[in-house]
Amino acid sequence: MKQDNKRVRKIEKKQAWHKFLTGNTLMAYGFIVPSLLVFAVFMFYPLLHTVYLSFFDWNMIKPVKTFVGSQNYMALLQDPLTYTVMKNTLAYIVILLLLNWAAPYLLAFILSFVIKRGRDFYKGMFFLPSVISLVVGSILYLWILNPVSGPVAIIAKFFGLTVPIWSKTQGLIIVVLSIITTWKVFGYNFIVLFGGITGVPQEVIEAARLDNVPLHRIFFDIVVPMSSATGLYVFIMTIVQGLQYVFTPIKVITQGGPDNASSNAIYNVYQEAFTLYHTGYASAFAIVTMALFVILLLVEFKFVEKGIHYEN
Amino acid sequence: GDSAANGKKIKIEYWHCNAETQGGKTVEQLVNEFNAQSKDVEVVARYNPDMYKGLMQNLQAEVATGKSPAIVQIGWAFLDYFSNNFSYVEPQKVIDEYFPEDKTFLQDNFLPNVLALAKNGKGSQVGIPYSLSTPVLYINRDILRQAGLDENGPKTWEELIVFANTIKEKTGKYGFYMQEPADNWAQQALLESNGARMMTNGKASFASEEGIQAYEAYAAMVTKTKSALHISWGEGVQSFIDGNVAMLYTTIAQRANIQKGAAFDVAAINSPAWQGKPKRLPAGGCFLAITAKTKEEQKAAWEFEKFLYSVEAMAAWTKGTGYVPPRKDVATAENGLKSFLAENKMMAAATTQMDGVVSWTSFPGDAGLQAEQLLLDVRDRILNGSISARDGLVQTQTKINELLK
Amino acid sequence: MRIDREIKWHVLLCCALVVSLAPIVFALSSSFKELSEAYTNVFGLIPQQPTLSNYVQVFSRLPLVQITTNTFLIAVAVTVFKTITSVLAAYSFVYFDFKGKNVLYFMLISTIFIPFTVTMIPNYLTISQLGFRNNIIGVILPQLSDATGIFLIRQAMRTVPRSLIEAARLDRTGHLRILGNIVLPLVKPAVVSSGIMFFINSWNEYVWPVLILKDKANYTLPLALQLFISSEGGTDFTIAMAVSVLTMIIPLMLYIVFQRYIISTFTSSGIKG
Amino acid sequence: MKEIVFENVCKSYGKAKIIENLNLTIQPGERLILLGASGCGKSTTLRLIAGLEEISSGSLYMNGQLVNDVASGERNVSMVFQNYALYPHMTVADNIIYGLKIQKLPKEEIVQRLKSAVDMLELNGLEDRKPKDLSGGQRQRVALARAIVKRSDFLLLDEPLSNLDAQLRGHARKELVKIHQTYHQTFVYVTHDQVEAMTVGERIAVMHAGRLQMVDTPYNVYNRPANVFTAKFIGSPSTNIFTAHYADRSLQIGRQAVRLPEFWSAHLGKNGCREFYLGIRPEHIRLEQEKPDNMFAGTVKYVEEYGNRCGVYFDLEGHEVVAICERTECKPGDRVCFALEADKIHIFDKQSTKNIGYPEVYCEHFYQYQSV
Amino acid sequence: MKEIVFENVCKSYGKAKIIENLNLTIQPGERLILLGASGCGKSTTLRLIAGLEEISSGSLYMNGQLVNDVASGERNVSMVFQNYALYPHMTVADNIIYGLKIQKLPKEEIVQRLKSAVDMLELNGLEDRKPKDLSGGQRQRVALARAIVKRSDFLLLDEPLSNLDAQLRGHARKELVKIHQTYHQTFVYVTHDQVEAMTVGERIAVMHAGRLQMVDTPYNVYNRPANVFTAKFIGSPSTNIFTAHYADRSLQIGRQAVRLPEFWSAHLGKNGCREFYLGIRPEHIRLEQEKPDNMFAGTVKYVEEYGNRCGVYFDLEGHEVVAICERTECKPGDRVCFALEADKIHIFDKQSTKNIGYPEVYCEHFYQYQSV
Ligand SMILES: Nc1ncnc2c1ncn2[C@@H]1O[C@H](COP(=O)(O)OP(=O)(O)OP(=O)(O)O)[C@@H](O)[C@H]1O
Ligand SMILES: Nc1ncnc2c1ncn2[C@@H]1O[C@H](COP(=O)(O)OP(=O)(O)OP(=O)(O)O)[C@@H](O)[C@H]1O
Ligand SMILES: O=P(O)(O)OC[C@H](O)CO
Ligand SMILES: [Mg+2]
Ligand SMILES: [Mg+2]
Repeated sequence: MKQDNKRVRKIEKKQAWHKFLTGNTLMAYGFIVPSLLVFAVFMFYPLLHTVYLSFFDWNMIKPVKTFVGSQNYMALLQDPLTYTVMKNTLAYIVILLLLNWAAPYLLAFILSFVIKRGRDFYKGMFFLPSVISLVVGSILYLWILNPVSGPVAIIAKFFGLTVPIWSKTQGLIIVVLSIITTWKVFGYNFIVLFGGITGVPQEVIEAARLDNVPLHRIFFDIVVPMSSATGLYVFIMTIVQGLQYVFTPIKVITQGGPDNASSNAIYNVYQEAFTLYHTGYASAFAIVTMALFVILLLVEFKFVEKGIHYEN
Repeated sequence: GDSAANGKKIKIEYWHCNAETQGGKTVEQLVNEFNAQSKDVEVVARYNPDMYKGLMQNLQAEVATGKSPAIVQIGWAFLDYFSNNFSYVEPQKVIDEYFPEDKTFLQDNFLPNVLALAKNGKGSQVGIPYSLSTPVLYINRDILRQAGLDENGPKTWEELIVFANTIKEKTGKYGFYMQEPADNWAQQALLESNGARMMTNGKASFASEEGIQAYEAYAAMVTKTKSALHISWGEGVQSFIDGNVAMLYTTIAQRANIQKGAAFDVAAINSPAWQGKPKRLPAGGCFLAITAKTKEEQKAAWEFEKFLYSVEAMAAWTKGTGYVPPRKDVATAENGLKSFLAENKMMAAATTQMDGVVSWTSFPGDAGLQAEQLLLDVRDRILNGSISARDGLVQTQTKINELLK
Repeated sequence: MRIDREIKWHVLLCCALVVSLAPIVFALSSSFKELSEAYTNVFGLIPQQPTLSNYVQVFSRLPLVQITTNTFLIAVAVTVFKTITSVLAAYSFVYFDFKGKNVLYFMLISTIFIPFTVTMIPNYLTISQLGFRNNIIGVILPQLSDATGIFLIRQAMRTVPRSLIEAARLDRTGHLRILGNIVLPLVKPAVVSSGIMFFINSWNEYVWPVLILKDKANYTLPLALQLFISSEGGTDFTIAMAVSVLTMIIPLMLYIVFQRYIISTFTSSGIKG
Repeated sequence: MKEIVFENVCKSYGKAKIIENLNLTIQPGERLILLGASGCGKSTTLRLIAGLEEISSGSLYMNGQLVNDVASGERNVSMVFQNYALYPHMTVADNIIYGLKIQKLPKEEIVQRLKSAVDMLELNGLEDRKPKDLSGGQRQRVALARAIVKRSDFLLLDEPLSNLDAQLRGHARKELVKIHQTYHQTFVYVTHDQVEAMTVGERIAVMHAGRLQMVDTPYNVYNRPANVFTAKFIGSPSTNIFTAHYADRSLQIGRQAVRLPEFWSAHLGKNGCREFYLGIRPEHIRLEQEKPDNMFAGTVKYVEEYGNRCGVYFDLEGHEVVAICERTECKPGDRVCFALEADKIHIFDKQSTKNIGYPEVYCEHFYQYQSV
Repeated sequence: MKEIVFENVCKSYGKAKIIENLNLTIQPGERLILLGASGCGKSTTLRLIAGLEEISSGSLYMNGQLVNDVASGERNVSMVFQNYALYPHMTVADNIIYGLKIQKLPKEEIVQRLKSAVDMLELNGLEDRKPKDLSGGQRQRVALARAIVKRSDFLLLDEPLSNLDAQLRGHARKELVKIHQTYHQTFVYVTHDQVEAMTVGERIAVMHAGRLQMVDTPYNVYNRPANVFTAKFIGSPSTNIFTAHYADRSLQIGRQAVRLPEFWSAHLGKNGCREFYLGIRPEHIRLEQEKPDNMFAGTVKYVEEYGNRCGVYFDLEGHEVVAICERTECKPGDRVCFALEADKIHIFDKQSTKNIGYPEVYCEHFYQYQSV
């Protein structure tokens, strides 16, 4: 009943804008066409191509593609590696969300509402590493974090600690690769979230301050909901782009090892396609990965969007 | 050909993966020299990052568009995959067809066992060996002395194990690191020198007793005595160079890098053998394959290859890269490497063990690359201690043989 | 004073800063060391024997000006195109109503999830057919299909207070002007951060140019960096650092030059006044 | 021209009906005041005129043309939004002239209009500030300035002066009337200030819960309220309303009775009223201390001081009644009396709460009584 | 307790001095009204008390404690923001009780306080709406409710009723006073509504351009304005101020002169006043049509109708003077006269514009005259 009411209200509210919105269908399409063109050629077409390839056994150069139906998909479902990779992927997602979404969100909050001095300085500085390529970052970190002789190991030794050989340690490797990725992504996410948070009117925060709302509640009860449009963006991008970004350190540092402990869905597609030349299988894997994400996106559209504070 | 008649040089592409730190400069220098002296051929060298694997990827994409370069460097591990999937011409065929004067060039200048390295399972001479490397043992003499060991290093694996353990005990530093890139090259040397064979009659056979024992000994250093380091290649080399690891088992191609970086008394010695057994050292590096399609290009390709395999060019190549020349005579010739080798003691470690060179196993068929990957995976598991060398090798061998069916 | 209450935050933030900036400093200082010093004097911020040889070597081996120009041209073209089209598309998705809008949006956004490896080979074929191999246009084109900007800018546009648009509508303001005069200034943080991301990503893009670019003269900086990284020959760390510093320097300089503008963009608080 | 006609206009948000069947003609060039309790639909009505909300049913004509489907921009309307809706990224000056720039007016014209608006609303010196650096009243004035400079045919003002001090408000009010006299725009003006309503308005429309209650001149709305709601709503303190009876030519409140003049008796008799609501404005109750005949008497409960006047609250037969006096010596507990002033009382039907009308003697004033 | 003391407080934004050297003691539990023109610094003053702005110099004490560096949350203050500052993503109910939840009050207590605030401000039925689905006045009431439920020691209200209709405003005003009488909070209340100032305020502080002009009881602020600004600012229409002369025991305006009572003559003589500003409130000018002696005379210019009263604007020796009458038959061009009521005139020094004070006879009223 209430739900119903809300929906009707929403529809009516929409109607109010209807004329303004629909008056210019031609313009509406006109605005989208440039994007659409490049997407059609460089995204949708290749995607369809990949879907097509996923039904074949092929290695990209053999003159004949062998049609194998859903065999690639079946194989993928039966391969224990698939589940390892998916588990790793999930682990990456969780860690990246913590480091690249939650943490910069907090920092953006601290810089906008908690401290008054030195904001611009911090903003500039925290952003810096994000201009640097991950290839460079990976090389650097491979040195810095070298558990035998890197600076970190030397410092640790000074305190009587030994650094585990992370590059060959299950679990830890995911954490370290995520940290390396974080080094690059953090600053950017931070700046985007900061942009979102600046949209929260100062007065509203002041109102909460007066109520002696503790900082963490201000953050969770007010700032996050009110900047949720941007928050959502960074959330999704952290998952999607994060996984693509981690690709670089994986490739430079571990090549998916040890024993696939650092491989994720994206790297595995690459590995299958360009190291093992299982083009069909890799395509199927890519499609499945994408499908999983799209389901995630659908869930988001269906459920999360309702909780987001939008004006339009 | 026609183009020559027109006064226009025919342009061919030479694909290599020699980074600046690994002979890139020499490639450029050789290509320039060749272009300067050739009347009708112009070579364009194209660098491909990420080694032979990266080159392979790019080649794959290139061929998919229907084009291909004229000459490519193919890593030994890709011998089988390349010959199965790409079209190439055997060099002798080009020679026979257009250059009768060079008919015996290959025979005359290459040892049969070296030439055989570039033969695939079906016996086709896919290309000509170009870069040849073998694994050698780099030692930090300072640490050896500190640990009271023979500063000339171990001769056998058994000795090496003792050395490593002693170093660990005496200095607290790691005794040994064996390279762990995304291939099993060094591990193959270890196993096969103990009498195991990676492959016998087209089937994986590394999990023989000899193979298992060798691997167990190696794994024990990592997991039991902790005298050997299990870490990625780059980190391992870094740790050797900055003096945290006493002995490094890796390719001779790293020589320049190590020599430049190491601030201690460094030496390279022959790869150790197992007590009383012959060494079998897989050849690293690459061969050159001709992928040119048209007659003109194939002809031009040979002209360039012939230049590359000249004594002077080979010598330059060794100087620039540390690879061992695959061709006869280069080491001893005055215009070859004579003086260079005399000065460069570290190089000797590789040149003096060429008799032990065998081909680097490349598993046949479409699943070959995956088989190699399985071996990598099990290496991590064994060295992590999560599986015994025996179980790991046996299981993996079974799996690979399934795949190869 | 109030600063006392802040001090613990400052300590925390500064620690975090040290950690995040250390690698950059490390890279910079290593690039002025000899290789052997890089190994032995890891901590020395200031090299004991400072040397320019790494840079000299890089410059003598590579047409760096050309390479930098290429990288810059590519990044600028990609940034400009993507920023403009993203803003337009986002505006259309928020402020217009048309058939298939949601489906279309969903389709575009879904592409964010496509692993780049999926599109690599087909795009390589397309680019070859178009004749843009070994050409920076070939590097640019596929990078243009990227929905992240549309996503971010649309999210931002959805938070622009409706009453402002209404006020503008009363003035008979056309869509282009509403976009330019009202919406754009208000979503500037999102647009600027998209632009920055476009630039940085394109600047550092590596996998694709490797496939497309063959001649050194056409190289981009990340490709040039690869020239000094080799697993087998070993990576010449100090030279790699010198190239790394060179690849960072332009984005860093651009950032420093525009920092004031960028930061102020993100400070124009009280959008909802 | 410049006329606005609502024909059976309804507006709902979901199930909630906000405007119910509105029929109203706003004359070209008139200044119409919209009055009504908070939340009754005033802003919504303005937004319908502006075309910012779509009409749920019915027709809206402007300039004689059906505008249900005409876009806001084409209605030639300017509006002061209740919450200002200033462009936060533009300076005060830019906010004000943005609409003019859109219209591509000549530079000098724009500068001149800006100057006159800034002067009129005392915004000098603030031209280069951003809205967030302004006080509440300053923001409101910018919003007003922005609407004024456009000189549109229709000017919709949603409580445009609510955050201004009395002086400035008085000043702005006068200026608005001046502007109107120059450009003869049609004003629709929402306010809660009675003085504003009376001084600016040529007619007043009183709304209640989405329904129009009365549309008439300020004089009539005040002196001849069409129903109890209007009577109570206009004026502060509010009109005293109490149940009264008519019997024996007398008006009875509780146990007290006061004789009515003949014409009232006749009028009530004619209308057959026996029990009804009686309305008397506080300012029409003249309190006296001693009680002659024919007066109601009550006991003072408390006195409110308004600065220049004061309100005496007293109990009359259980009803709390308030009277406004210039100055009083009353104290709580005092006894006070008042007579009925025959031309200052209002009788409302008990059922419909509508005004039953006045005896003919008073009808000369009551020229255009219009109940809706 | 609950006392607020400003000691030489200054506040500037950049170069602009907003508050200049404010010295003011707000008594514990008193209801102080802040009055002043738009942009004079009222909101800023509240924000200083709330700790939302940092004091540029000087000291602020609350509860006897120096609070310059005490965080807002620790000052036990609630505030109604001029622009409401509602949480847009929370429902009305959540907005109101959010602060209580933070205080971890028991559930029942919260529910009960919510209910009473909702009832008091007539927000029933809106509890589940989001702010953007409310009318302007409804939003304001939510903001008020949010501040009230907290029952803090200090309640700061920044024009809390400006968007409400007169009825609701009257009602809310009374409820606020009731709340105050129950909890004895210290109120600081910004309003532009004179009736509100007079009825809610126990004392009124008048500000002008960042400077305090006068702090006193409503009665004194109205009847004994400390300076010309206060006299003109309080009351609408504004106090008539014109230059007058004293000579021959008479008060002269232009060519007209009226004899003053003895005590005024003495007072003016004592103060050596010859030329000064004379202030008379419009409601203290009783117009008459015929001119006896000792009266000023002028010509009616126009008449403004305020519903229950009207303003007659007439020309007196070149000054525009306004008088408020209950009802008038005056037309423009009519001649009108008025006498000086000796206890209703104010004399201000020409230089300082300060009130020179009153003859002793009036001083009983004038118990706490305090000029700042
Ligand atoms: N951030 C700022 N920068 C500069 N000046 C400001 C800033 N904020 C406010 N002001 C100025 O300070 C003065 C006082 O503002 P304040 O909000 O206290 O006024 P106010 O008395 O509440 O007025 P109103 O009745 O209009 O709300 C105003 O003139 C305003 O323009
Ligand atoms: N989006 C909405 N959804 C549901 N109800 C709404 C919405 N917007 C407004 N209302 C309701 O419509 C009614 C009329 O609102 P409107 O803004 O027209 O009131 P108003 O007369 O201007 O009041 P005020 O004097 O308080 O500004 C209010 O009761 C309000 O709660
Ligand atoms: O000798 P290289 O350089 O071919 O290296 C052999 C390595 O094992 C290849 O990874
Ligand atoms: Mg409203
Ligand atoms: Mg204010």
